[in-house]
Amino acid sequence: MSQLPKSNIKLKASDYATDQDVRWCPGCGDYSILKQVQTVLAELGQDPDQIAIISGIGCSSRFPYYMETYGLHSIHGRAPGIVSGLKLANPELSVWMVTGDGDGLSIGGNHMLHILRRNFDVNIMLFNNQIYGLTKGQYSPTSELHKKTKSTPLGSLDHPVNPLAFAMGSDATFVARSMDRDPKHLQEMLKRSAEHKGTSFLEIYQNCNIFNDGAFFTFTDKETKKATALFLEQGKPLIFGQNDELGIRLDGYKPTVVPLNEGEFSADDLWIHDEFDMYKAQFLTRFFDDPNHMSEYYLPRPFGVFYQTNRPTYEEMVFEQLDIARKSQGEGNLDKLLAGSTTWEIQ
Amino acid sequence: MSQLPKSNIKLKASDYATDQDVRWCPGCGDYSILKQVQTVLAELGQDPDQIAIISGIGCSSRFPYYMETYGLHSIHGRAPGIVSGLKLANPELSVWMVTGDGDGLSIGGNHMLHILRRNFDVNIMLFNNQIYGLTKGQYSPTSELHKKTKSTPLGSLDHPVNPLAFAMGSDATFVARSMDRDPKHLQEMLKRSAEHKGTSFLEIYQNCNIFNDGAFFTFTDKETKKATALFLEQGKPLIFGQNDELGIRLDGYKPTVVPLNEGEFSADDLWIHDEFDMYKAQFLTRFFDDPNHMSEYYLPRPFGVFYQTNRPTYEEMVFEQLDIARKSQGEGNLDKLLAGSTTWEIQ
Amino acid sequence: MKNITKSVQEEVTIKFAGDSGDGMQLTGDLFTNDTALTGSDLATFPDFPAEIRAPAGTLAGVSGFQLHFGSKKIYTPGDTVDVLVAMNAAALKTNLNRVRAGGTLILNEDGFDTKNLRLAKYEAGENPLEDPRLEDYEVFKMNVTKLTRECLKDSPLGTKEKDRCKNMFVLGFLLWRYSRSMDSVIQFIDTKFKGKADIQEANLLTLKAGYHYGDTTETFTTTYEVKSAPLDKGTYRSIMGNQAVVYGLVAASQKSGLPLFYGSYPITPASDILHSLSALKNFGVKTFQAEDEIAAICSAIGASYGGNLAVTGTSGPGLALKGEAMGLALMLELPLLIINIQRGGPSTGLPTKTEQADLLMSLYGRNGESPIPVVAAKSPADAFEAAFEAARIALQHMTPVIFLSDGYIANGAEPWKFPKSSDIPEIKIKFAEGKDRNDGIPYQPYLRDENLVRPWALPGTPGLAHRIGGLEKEDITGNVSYDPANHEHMVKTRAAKVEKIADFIPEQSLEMGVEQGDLLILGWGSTYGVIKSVVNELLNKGHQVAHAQVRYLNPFPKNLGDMMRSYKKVLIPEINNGQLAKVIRDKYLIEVVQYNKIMGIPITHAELRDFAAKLLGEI
Amino acid sequence: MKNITKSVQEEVTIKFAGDSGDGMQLTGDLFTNDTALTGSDLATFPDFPAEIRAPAGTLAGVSGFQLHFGSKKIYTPGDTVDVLVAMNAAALKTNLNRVRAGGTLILNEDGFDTKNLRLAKYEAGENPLEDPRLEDYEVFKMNVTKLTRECLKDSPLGTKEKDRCKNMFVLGFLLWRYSRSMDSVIQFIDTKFKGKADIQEANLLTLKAGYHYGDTTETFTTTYEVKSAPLDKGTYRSIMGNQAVVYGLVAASQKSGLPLFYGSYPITPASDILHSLSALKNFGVKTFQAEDEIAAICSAIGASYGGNLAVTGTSGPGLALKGEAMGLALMLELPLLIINIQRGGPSTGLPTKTEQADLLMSLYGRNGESPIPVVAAKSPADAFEAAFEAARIALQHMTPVIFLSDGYIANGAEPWKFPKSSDIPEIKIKFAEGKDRNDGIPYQPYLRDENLVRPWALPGTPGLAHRIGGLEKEDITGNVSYDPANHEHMVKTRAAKVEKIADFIPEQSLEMGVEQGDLLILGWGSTYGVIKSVVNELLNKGHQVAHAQVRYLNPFPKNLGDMMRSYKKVLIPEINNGQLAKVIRDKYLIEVVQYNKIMGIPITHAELRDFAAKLLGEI
Ligand SMILES: Cc1ncc(C[n+]2csc(CCOP(=O)(O)OP(=O)(O)O)c2C)c(N)n1
Ligand SMILES: Cc1ncc(C[n+]2csc(CCOP(=O)(O)OP(=O)(O)O)c2C)c(N)n1
Ligand code: SF4
Ligand code: SF4
Ligand SMILES: [Mg+2]
Ligand SMILES: [Mg+2]
Repeated sequence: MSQLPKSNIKLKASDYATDQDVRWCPGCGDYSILKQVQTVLAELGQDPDQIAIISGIGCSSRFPYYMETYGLHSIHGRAPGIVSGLKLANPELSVWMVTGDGDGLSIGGNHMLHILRRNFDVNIMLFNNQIYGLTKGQYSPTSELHKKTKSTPLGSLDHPVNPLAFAMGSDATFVARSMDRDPKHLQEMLKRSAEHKGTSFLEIYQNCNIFNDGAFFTFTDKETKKATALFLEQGKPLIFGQNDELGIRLDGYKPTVVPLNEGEFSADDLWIHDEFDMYKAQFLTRFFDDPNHMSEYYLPRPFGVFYQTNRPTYEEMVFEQLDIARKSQGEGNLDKLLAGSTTWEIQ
Repeated sequence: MSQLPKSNIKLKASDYATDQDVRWCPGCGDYSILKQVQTVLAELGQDPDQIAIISGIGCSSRFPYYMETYGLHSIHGRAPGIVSGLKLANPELSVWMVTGDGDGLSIGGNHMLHILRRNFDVNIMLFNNQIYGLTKGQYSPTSELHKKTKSTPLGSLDHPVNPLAFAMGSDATFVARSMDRDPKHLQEMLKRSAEHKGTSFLEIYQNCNIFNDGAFFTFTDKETKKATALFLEQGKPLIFGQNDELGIRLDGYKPTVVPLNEGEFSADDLWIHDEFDMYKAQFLTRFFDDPNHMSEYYLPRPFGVFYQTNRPTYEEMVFEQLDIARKSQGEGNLDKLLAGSTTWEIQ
Repeated sequence: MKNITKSVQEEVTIKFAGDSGDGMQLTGDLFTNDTALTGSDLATFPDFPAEIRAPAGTLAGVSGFQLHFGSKKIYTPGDTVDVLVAMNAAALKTNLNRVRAGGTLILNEDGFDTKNLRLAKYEAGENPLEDPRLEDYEVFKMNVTKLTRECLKDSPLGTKEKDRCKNMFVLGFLLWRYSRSMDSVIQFIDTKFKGKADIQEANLLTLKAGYHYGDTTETFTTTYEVKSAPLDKGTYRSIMGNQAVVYGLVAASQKSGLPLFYGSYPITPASDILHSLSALKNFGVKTFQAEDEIAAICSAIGASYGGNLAVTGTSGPGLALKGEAMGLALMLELPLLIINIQRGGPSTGLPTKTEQADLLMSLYGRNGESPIPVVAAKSPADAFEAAFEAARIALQHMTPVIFLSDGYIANGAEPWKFPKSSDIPEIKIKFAEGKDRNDGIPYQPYLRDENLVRPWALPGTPGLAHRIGGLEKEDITGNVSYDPANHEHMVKTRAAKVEKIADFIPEQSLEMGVEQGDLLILGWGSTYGVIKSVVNELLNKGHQVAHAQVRYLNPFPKNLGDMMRSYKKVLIPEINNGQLAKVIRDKYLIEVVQYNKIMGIPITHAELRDFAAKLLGEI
Repeated sequence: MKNITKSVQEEVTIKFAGDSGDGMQLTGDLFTNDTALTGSDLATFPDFPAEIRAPAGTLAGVSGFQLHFGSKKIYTPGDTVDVLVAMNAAALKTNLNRVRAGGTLILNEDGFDTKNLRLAKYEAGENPLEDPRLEDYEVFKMNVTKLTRECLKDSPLGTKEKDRCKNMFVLGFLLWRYSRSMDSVIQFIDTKFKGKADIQEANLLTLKAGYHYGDTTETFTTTYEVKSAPLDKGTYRSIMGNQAVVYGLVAASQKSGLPLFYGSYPITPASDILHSLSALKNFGVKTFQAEDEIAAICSAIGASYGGNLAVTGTSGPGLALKGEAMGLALMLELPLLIINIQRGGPSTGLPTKTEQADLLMSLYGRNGESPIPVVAAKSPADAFEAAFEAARIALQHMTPVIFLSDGYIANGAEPWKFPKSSDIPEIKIKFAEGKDRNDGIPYQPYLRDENLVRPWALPGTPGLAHRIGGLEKEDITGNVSYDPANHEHMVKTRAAKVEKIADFIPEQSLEMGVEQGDLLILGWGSTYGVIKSVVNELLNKGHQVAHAQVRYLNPFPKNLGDMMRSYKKVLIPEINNGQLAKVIRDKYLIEVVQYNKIMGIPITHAELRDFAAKLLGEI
């Protein structure tokens, strides 16, 4: 969301923390996300009393309890509905929604589709750990195919959801990805989400060190990160690799990885990132190769803002209609309403 | 679905019709769809006793009552769940699912996402009339923005769902569009759906002459059809226009309409349709300009098979795992199971 | 000039029946409004065909509108029909059995051609117009279609449009027959078709043609008059149940000073509430058509959290989906009004038919110990006050409340002596007040007042930042708590809080009858009219009976038990299999007598009277 | 060689408490299995921390396992603890209040360092080990961590891994203390860690170290023995409730010859059923983890339509979501088993705690008149037969059936004299047989047999093509019907069909006690153990009491009413606010006495005995 209710006194990240002891497993990626959110809110100077954090159910959805703001820990998958109503009751609030890959894409998938297309002004953080954490380790809609979990001893059979492709297919107005283990990038993405007026969909790769440890290490670990993660920057060419020796070209309309150190290609030949280009964004969401089965020139996993566009927010339009109605029909009069068109007297 | 249970005796379209009088409004587009389905099933010679038609709730979902096959008229939005279980109980059946824009994309949107990604072998027909017919005319998720309906006297505010973009975002394995008023094309698409092994998602533009009359006439009416509708054919260039005078090019990675009668461009310069190319399919789903606000070179609305790919069906994989388990562990033995690992005697 | 005798009647039941396309609902509405203007009391009951429009002329396509009016108090739309207007063969076939012997049939002969007869599933050659059984009735045949076209021969309209005026011909005729003027209808036509001169003209012409047809045609020698009824003094209007709910909600919004939020997903027969509210944006009403019922109720919970008067509305299948979220609202202790316009169940059941289907689900349809107040409307007009009351309870007691109506109330109409807005009581609300967030005193969202009600602290209020959710909360602080004793305390407190509402609702009163005696007929919801008319008759016959209609179904009024014990027998008639009876037996251990009709249609006066009479005989 | 006296005890309750990471559940399980092998009777009760793992050492992180065993019949996990094993300060703090005065505390001193004390929220300086209150107990302190590391000093394992063996030390010590051999545990270790030589070795070493620690350390001068209990002859195993459900379903599948389909969405405490079933693919079991509870039940409906034994499983919040689909199954009259492992409500409530939360929702939580049979398990072992019965009723009566268990049964364990598969009765099923589709006779899917059961006609059967759905159906043909009389007939028929099931279930029997007398304690579900132990005691004291536990909650056994009327008073203890009591009052108009505990934990023997005794005093 854009209009940021400022707090008058300068606040520290710690001012956004509650006295409740945090109940996540030691080492859980959620801790880092919590910290970055608190840091960013402090930087943005958002008034804690003007913030509402709405979540569903899941480890991730415990988030509100740890934020010294208004918070509602609702029911499984239904946070978007609550957010929609809250925004229509009070559009001024800075509303953040916390959900998980199960909460937001399994039971809550439909509400996610509809809040994205309606474009309420809310910042959605989807903690993707590719597992059901709170219920102790069943596979989730984002789990990779053939994943062995408590509920799939011989491996899962469900083709995984590609959250960002789904978000694009739902005509989201802001689509981005970040990770728990890169505080700087995560903070940056949180700020970008906050600045976007409309529904921001931010997928955050989050490590569940108990039930799905290391799911994203290929992308988040210093060792491999540079070779597997592609950081998107507006107006910059798509370059990655241990020593930035690889780039992405659109050859025809097929994205291909090209070496930059063999003379054949240079940065100028590469695809320039444009977060306002829906077609390119659709391509980028398809950079989704399974890191466990890398071919030599496999496509890196992008991080950053894939796409953003401006559409009026749903609540804006609703209040606009209320004004129009008042202007054209005049403020409603209860007596007139009750009387209706035809009345008669009994003497 | 591919394996088509053949009926031994040759059947006519009428053999697939029940004795129930059809309760759709006179002139409803559903009649044509019903007729084409019966015709195609007869042509394919599918044994009516091997067919199950599952629907949700809506005018469209009354479909099973008019088909002399097995049929289940379930509850609103939930047909995909029923289909999934039925397919796992009896994968041999030819299962057809009928749903509407409200049934399948409003209340049923989440189930739609998940059945598409799981890829059960079923043929989904989504009757899109951009309205809630059965409940007498509220706007639906596919209604155009600002639509005035019973529930939106000042116009709807919801950015409409793009059903095929949603299907692509859900990683569907077969994505196509047809219309009620083009029997030949509709029959063709129904056959293609039937032939595809996996979940076929076929959107059918259907006229609700009572609550949303003419919603698609720009695309379906002889007058305007050629100028506004683009019929996709595998391996053929994208050409349309009253006299086929227009074509589509991918200029860089932006689809643009070019004239073919001004010497500058010829058919050879055009985008060749390839239904196996996911990137191109994603482009095509974005040919979604509002026909009410056509610019000169506005993108036509594509009809035909946008995309198809082969993935093992969910039920195949499930039964495969059962076999693997039986082979590796041997057929389950109830006495062994009940006894477990540790037992003791009480004398 | 033929001479015409005028006969005065005490009451009449007219049924307008025709094809969905024949505009019988409009005809009924207009005749009803005109009847209301004469000061007669009245009750109406439309019966639509099943949702999907069947092809014209078929039995499934018949649409009916029944009006019962009289110069005495009218409680029901009438068991049997005195005058049947049938626009085609199907309409006659489906309704003839409802007409009393000796009743009047007004038939549109043009609706009985071979095509119509075939569609109405008459055997080839069989023609009801020649049916000897018609001799038991006074039959008037007229060629409405032909006559309409004739009188419009000079109109520029096409035949299809001309034929649409048919119903005006019938209406005109009936206005004449019941000694009315055409004024109210003319006024309607003028406003309705303003700007469409041709159509306006055509309707007027046809109306007058019908009126004069009666006047001039020799066959009609009698007109009738029904005088005004002894209604209380005051200004009246005609009202339908769903409309009354809408007004009740808007009134609650204005009287509480809270913006009204309505989150809903369309479903028969509740959709009209969404439609009407969406047209009241100048009252600041926000309507949100959600993607499903779960999103709808959750949006209402969010709006309530944000400080609106939050309402969600649906019918049975939708209510079944809202159970989990109702539990959340109950745990959050936020005000929320859940409107359920009941229809025939189970499952999709009979969507267009009425049934008191969901009392038990309303009371028990959630996981865990989850008491929720339930309020029911008893008639179209009563739905206004009942909805207002339900909203008041939700707001003042910080709880979800379920409001029950049904298809019969929703679509039925009756005269309503509507209140002046200045006479409607305020609903006092106070939100928790802000404080300095650095005063070191943590805010306590679950600290209750003497009525066990917790404060309503809106996000955005300085210094009150706090967290709530669906996990069990610690008393006072609202923190998550797994403490055993706290859980029991909270379960009992939530129950006690709902029980306490009994202190803030009126005691149960009698609609009519003796304070103690042989038989109390106890009802809830839409059985009101029929019970009242039956008890009225029984009282006149000198029986020791009484009638009470329960509006507050949870908690019950404190005196309900004692009231029931003042009678030898308690009879509970319900349009279900005995749901209130269950609850009464459980709560009061009273052996009540049930009368149940589960046919998707109201109980008739005769049915209930005969049953009650028999019961009285046994005492 | 020190001399050791052995004392024989009749019963002991041991509680193992430690950090989630300390492996107390495993220790408990292993000691339980070894206890079972001695032939003692036993009951266990694990209490986990709330779902999310709290940081090590905190109060929220404490995980406990309680075992009650004896040489007599054991009905409950024990009210008070005789021996508490506490691995750290938090474990001691949260459990001390449960230990009887004079009880034994076995404390791991290494779990009481300053960090642990701080995490356990002890005041700075305060040390429970020095707490004078400990003088009321027999206290043994041992440095389990240190001792473990010592005995593993030569092991190649890292400290973290070594410390994981801690629990083996404690286990070894207890085996010694209760005069057991180490065989069963050694066998477990060997199989469990097969291939992981180092870990296997380490666990063995630590186990033995613990065992010999008792043997050699001077402080321990007594060992104890609990002899075998008078259980019926036969072969036994230890079983947990959720496991028993799984076996019951598989048995029903094998005995009906139908493949088992389980559609579910994970939820505590039901998830384990999904987990176990997903591992039984070689039994042809198909598990489907759906996207939500609605899809889960719908997939089961689809599987049932296709001819499988279809089951869906969940807990309260999930059941609330399934209401609409249950109504569909009821309308379709297809067999469907709905498993509900109850937990603390309302809303998300207390996910890991037990409660008899959902009886009313199970009976009434659907729109319209929608009767569904309900069957409840009374103990972990009983869950096998109860689940089998529920499946049988669903299949043979073509109806959805709700099976109720709860967190206490689900995770509790007891010895089970398991049946031979050959002794389990067949479940006879016959599908409708195919016919020539051109014989001109339309198939009649709603033509019922003498038990009002309709045929099960599978898609794919030649000649039986037909349509079913959620709209009201015409009797016999199954066509959509809006006919009033038909609707009432179908509503009553669906009700009668469920009532008829009473002819196919056993009459209600007494668990123990007098055929008629002063007090009947009537229970359902997990109150079984405590009621039995209380009635047992009261009988021994010569009271005229009896115990009945209702398995079939809808319909009730035919003799239940008469049974209740044979006693002066009927007491219904429930872990809820009185849900069965409501139903009994409604159905039998009997003024029952309630005893309700709503704390997420079982009723204790003392609590119920005292209440019952008082009640008997008043008679
Ligand atoms: C209606 C309902 N169904 C199921 C559950 C059980 N449940 C709680 S959280 C959860 C999924 C958690 O996964 P995710 O959303 O990925 O969150 P995470 O714990 O991984 O952060 C489930 C199935 C519930 N609480 N409510
Ligand atoms: C749970 C539930 N909610 C709402 C309804 C009411 N309802 C029936 S059909 C329908 C939408 C129909 O629209 P669509 O799916 O587009 O089908 P169409 O009638 O246009 O073919 C609705 C809201 C219902 N039957 N059940
Ligand atoms: S289970 Fe996984 S996601 Fe949940 S708190 Fe623990 S580490 Fe984090
Ligand atoms: S309402 Fe519309 S969609 Fe429904 S049957 Fe009539 S024309 Fe067809
Ligand atoms: Mg997750
Ligand atoms: Mg539609």
